[in-house]
Amino acid sequence: MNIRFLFFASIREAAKTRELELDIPGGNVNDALSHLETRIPELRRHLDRVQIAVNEEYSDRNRSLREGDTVALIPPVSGGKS
Amino acid sequence: MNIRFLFFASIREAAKTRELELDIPGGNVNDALSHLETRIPELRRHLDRVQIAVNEEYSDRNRSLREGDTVALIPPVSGGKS
Amino acid sequence: MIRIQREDFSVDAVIQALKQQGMGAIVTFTGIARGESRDGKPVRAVEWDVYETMALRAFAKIREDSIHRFGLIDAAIVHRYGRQEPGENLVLIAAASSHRQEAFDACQFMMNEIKRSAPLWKKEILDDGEERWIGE
Amino acid sequence: MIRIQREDFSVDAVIQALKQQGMGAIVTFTGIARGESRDGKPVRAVEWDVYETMALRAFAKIREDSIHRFGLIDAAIVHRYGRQEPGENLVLIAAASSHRQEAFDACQFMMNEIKRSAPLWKKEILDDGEERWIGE
Repeated sequence: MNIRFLFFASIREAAKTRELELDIPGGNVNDALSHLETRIPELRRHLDRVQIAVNEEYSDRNRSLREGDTVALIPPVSGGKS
Repeated sequence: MNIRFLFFASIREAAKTRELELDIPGGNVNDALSHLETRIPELRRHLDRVQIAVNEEYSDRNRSLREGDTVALIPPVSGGKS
Repeated sequence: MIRIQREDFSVDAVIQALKQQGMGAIVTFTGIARGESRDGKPVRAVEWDVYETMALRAFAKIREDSIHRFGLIDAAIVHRYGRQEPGENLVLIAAASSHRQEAFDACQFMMNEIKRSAPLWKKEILDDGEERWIGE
Repeated sequence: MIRIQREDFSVDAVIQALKQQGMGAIVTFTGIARGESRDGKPVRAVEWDVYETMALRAFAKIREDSIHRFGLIDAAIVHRYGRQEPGENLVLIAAASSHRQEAFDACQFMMNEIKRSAPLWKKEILDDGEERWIGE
């Protein structure tokens, strides 16, 4: 099934792209991330520190994915004081 | 000596003028206010609730006045929430 | 910046005038004429009386105290006098600092101090024609 | 009003857009690009990355929560993306209410919530060419 990945900030820079579509055999978010890090090894060291959003909703990594889902890798937000 | 009185808000409306110059024989603020209330009896009931400023500085009523002093009658400010 | 003026003000212009190196936060408070009194009566307009020279002096002191107390980079107070109808701007307070907490705290402090101590008086003119000085 | 935009904003225009009957107070927070980093290094510019659809949804929720929680009449969030140099506006929060305390509290709450939870990322570009994502 087709999954669309979105990358932001440092993750986008590591991936060298803002988005990527992968055709993977199915499974949950964790499975999809395994396929992703095979395709873009530079992301491996970032995967533990990102939050995941599926179709614009924060999600845990056991969530099953469906054809056409969008998986966003969300690094920590800037926080702090402005 | 010449004393210039200034009136604001409800005091101005009671006095029907914004300012008034009186030639009085001298003394302190209390003495000047006595002359003022003789001249404008409508102010009498207001005098207890005003603060006094002499030459733009808040002042007590025992302060001695000098030729040319400006005595402002300051009603309570609006306060409250906006 | 300290102003007592009849005409309306621009918040953008005041912010622009305050901007200096090192600023990260500007908090503004705009007071607006309300169409209803505290006791729920319709208000046609408000009118301000002001002891201008003393009020300018009070504003200057409040501004300087706030800059010192909260470590602001700059601050502004602009107050209108004359007559305003509901929806019109009355007063603008602006506090500018490196980080935002100080600007929020200072802006509130300045407005409280102005309300408490500056020689300005607001008259409400009600729809039924009644006029009353607020706070007296 | 909720906006994520590249171009600058006008505080006056946002205030004008919020104005409604019953308002007595509008508090705004403007965040400005600083020329110095937290650790004291000169900053040439900041650049924002944003997950726009999720950030708009987060802003809408923060705005609605704040209106409800503080009894606001209306509120606005405008955030720029792209690149800004020191002194340029970054973000505008506005809270409008009948009386001022609620507007101050809500404006701070909204900015804290945005910082805490909206998917926006700020990169500092230092004078020496170093680039770093803040908060990561």
